Amino acid sequence: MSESRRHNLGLRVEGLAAARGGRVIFESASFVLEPGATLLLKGPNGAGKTTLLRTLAGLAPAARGTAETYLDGGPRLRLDELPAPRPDRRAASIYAGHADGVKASMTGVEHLRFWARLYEGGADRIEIAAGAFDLAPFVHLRAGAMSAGQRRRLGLARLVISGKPIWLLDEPTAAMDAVAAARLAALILAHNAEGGAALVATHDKLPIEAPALILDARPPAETQ
Amino acid sequence: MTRKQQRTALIGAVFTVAALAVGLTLTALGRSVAYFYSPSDLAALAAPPSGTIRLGGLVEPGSILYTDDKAEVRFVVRDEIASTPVVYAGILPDLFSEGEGVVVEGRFGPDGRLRAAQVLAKHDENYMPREVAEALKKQGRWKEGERVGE
Amino acid sequence: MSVFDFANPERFERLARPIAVPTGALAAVLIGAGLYYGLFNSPPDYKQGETVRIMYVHVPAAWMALACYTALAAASAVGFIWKHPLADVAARATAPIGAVFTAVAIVTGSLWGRPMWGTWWAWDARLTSVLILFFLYLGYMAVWAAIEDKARAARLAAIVAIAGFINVPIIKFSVDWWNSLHQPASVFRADGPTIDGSMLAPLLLMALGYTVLFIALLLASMRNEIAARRLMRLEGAPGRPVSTVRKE
Amino acid sequence: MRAQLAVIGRDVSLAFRSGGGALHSVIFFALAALVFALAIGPDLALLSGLAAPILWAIALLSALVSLDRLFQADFEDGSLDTIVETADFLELSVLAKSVAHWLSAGLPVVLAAPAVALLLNLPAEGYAPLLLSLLVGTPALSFLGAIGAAVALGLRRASILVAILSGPLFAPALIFGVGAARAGAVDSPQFLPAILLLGAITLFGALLGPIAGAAAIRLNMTA
Repeated sequence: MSESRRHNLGLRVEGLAAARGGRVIFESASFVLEPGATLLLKGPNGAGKTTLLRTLAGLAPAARGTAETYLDGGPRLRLDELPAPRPDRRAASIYAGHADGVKASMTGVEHLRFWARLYEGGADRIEIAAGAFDLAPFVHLRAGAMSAGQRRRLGLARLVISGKPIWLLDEPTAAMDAVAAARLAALILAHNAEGGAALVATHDKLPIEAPALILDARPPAETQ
Repeated sequence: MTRKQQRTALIGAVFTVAALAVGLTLTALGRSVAYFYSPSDLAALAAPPSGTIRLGGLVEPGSILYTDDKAEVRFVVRDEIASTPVVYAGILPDLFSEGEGVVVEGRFGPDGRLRAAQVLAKHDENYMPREVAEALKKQGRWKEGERVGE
Repeated sequence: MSVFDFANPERFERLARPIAVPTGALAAVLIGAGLYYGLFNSPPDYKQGETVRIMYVHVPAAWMALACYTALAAASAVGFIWKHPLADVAARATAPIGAVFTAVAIVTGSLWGRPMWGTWWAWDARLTSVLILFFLYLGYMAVWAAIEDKARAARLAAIVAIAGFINVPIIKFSVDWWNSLHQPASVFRADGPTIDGSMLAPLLLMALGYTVLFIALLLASMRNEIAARRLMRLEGAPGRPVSTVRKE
Repeated sequence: MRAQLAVIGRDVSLAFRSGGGALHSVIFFALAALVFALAIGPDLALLSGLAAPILWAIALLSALVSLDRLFQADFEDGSLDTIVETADFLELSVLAKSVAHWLSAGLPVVLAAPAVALLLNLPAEGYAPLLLSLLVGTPALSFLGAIGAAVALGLRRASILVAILSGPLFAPALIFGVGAARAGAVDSPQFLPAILLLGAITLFGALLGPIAGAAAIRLNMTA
């Protein structure tokens, strides 16, 4: 285990199935997201990318199967014996979805401070986050006065503030220009270098080379 | 704190709040009086209450007096200790009679009489055919109004 | 698990089909007999006279109103905790039946209150708490109606039913605080019924009839619901996944 | 706990800035009083007798009108995800949201109540018991209202469903609130038991609301 790594937590998914509205979206999904690795999540609309990410984030229930975090090379600890915040899925991961998670009447600075308090002890990371997403030009504006791309960058700044090892990102490049997308790619790579892992649903807008997890929609003929 | 300790603390907090709620309820019940006034409740007050109140009790036998034009009826509602005079202009329910339970809603007039806006008869939980009631009366086992107005 | 497991409902259907019609017939016989004895072949009350006959319709309906809500909350708890689909179906089917019994209790109570108390309605403890019970039923049914995904609707409605059930004693207690115009219980009391045998018999007959009617309606409603879900399953084929997952 | 305090701080701060909910609740409260006063007409004595019950009823209604946004706003902009994933116990976060709702919709109404009571001709001796009963009882509305708000989360006709679900649960608080306000005004011995029971209802609501609300939110978070 390298000394320079901040994180060494991975995610092991076995036989995971999720259903929505009484319909099975996918089943027997098995893969490992290793510490320091990025996996791209690809597939057409409606294939279940969001469902998979939210299930992994602990925001939606799994129908079957398991998704467990593991400590790379470390001893296996019982979850209830670990100090809080506990390193199980929800505490170890951060999810950023289609919605930016920002309030129109709050300024960028207020958001960063709120997230620093919410994620407990991330106050020192506000500066780093603002730098990583180049928030300085608009950080004192209300979010309602920002452009869609600026709001998105502000929303994603909480990834850095949270200090969580596993990032679960759902179309993070939506509304972003090429410069911002390149910035995000660089940030993800830096996160990987620190031992952090990322699972990113994307439509090829993210300039990053990584193995892909593919969700294939079944052809209609096959669903019957 | 580990998660286990947090959970224990949380469960402790839940039980404390629940115990507090139960404690408040029991204290309140120990002090509570029925929520409509009985004649003795009213007698205990320094001055008759100003707003609309409800009064519950038995119609005192022999107290029902109609005015000459039958437009108004006066009667006295009483319990074991005190009595309250009532005046009412309106149609009385079928079950209204001497010795029976009533609930009167109204406000006190300047003469100290409760001016009823509504008179409701309260009937008891005894159901029996007429013959049975008469037989009971004959045998001296009749308990007139005993449970009424409790 | 949000996909319905149909093993149990199928066993239910095998059990329910043969008894559905006999239960309905038995309910009709019991209620018919209860009404005959209650309305034509029982004595008038010594004080209330003929009006007392409303009791035979009113009192058992009020009992059923409470019993149905208890059943609803119990089925909801089973459905919520053990995710038993049949319990969800039973809870959903119970609600409208309970609501109708509650409505019958309220309407007949109002008809009885007019001649006896002198008013159609009084904001008295018993009346108010039964009215609130009626609104609890309506709220439960509104949740089912509002949510498209029936698996989720079942669990959310269960939360509403259980929260309502925990609140029922509090609601009851709070309105009791107003004190009651309504007479105390006549049948279920520690010192024995205060109702004459000649009147108690038709009352209990009606109560039994209502209970059997409840069972008959419940079975019919549950069979309908299960059939509808099976149909939906055939059309929507939820058993097959939409996507497959592979790693490149 | 720090996460929950952060949520309370954010919600209250949002409610008190322009376009926030706090002012709306107070305006609705005053407007509802106006509606009652107009409907009752110029009989000041009648209005005076009804002032305490009217104030309680409109306090309940103004809590109700803001409840459907309790989780909905966070649900729509994605910040509910953030709140859920930082909560060790979602129940505590629902409790925090309820507390914030009371601070930003309940407390302003309680503070506005004396001014509105003046318009309704509440007798002088009625103010103290009315305010005390509102202070003790209105938190129960925010706690128990969280159940309906969580169940109706994400639905198009959420506000009416929240009202239907919350109405029966609010009944005890209303009964004891009005009871305490009226009994206190005439120095009746009923005042103390009524206010104690009101306190018990608020404490009970602080348990039931978060537990049931969190269960409903977990179900409704499924995308």
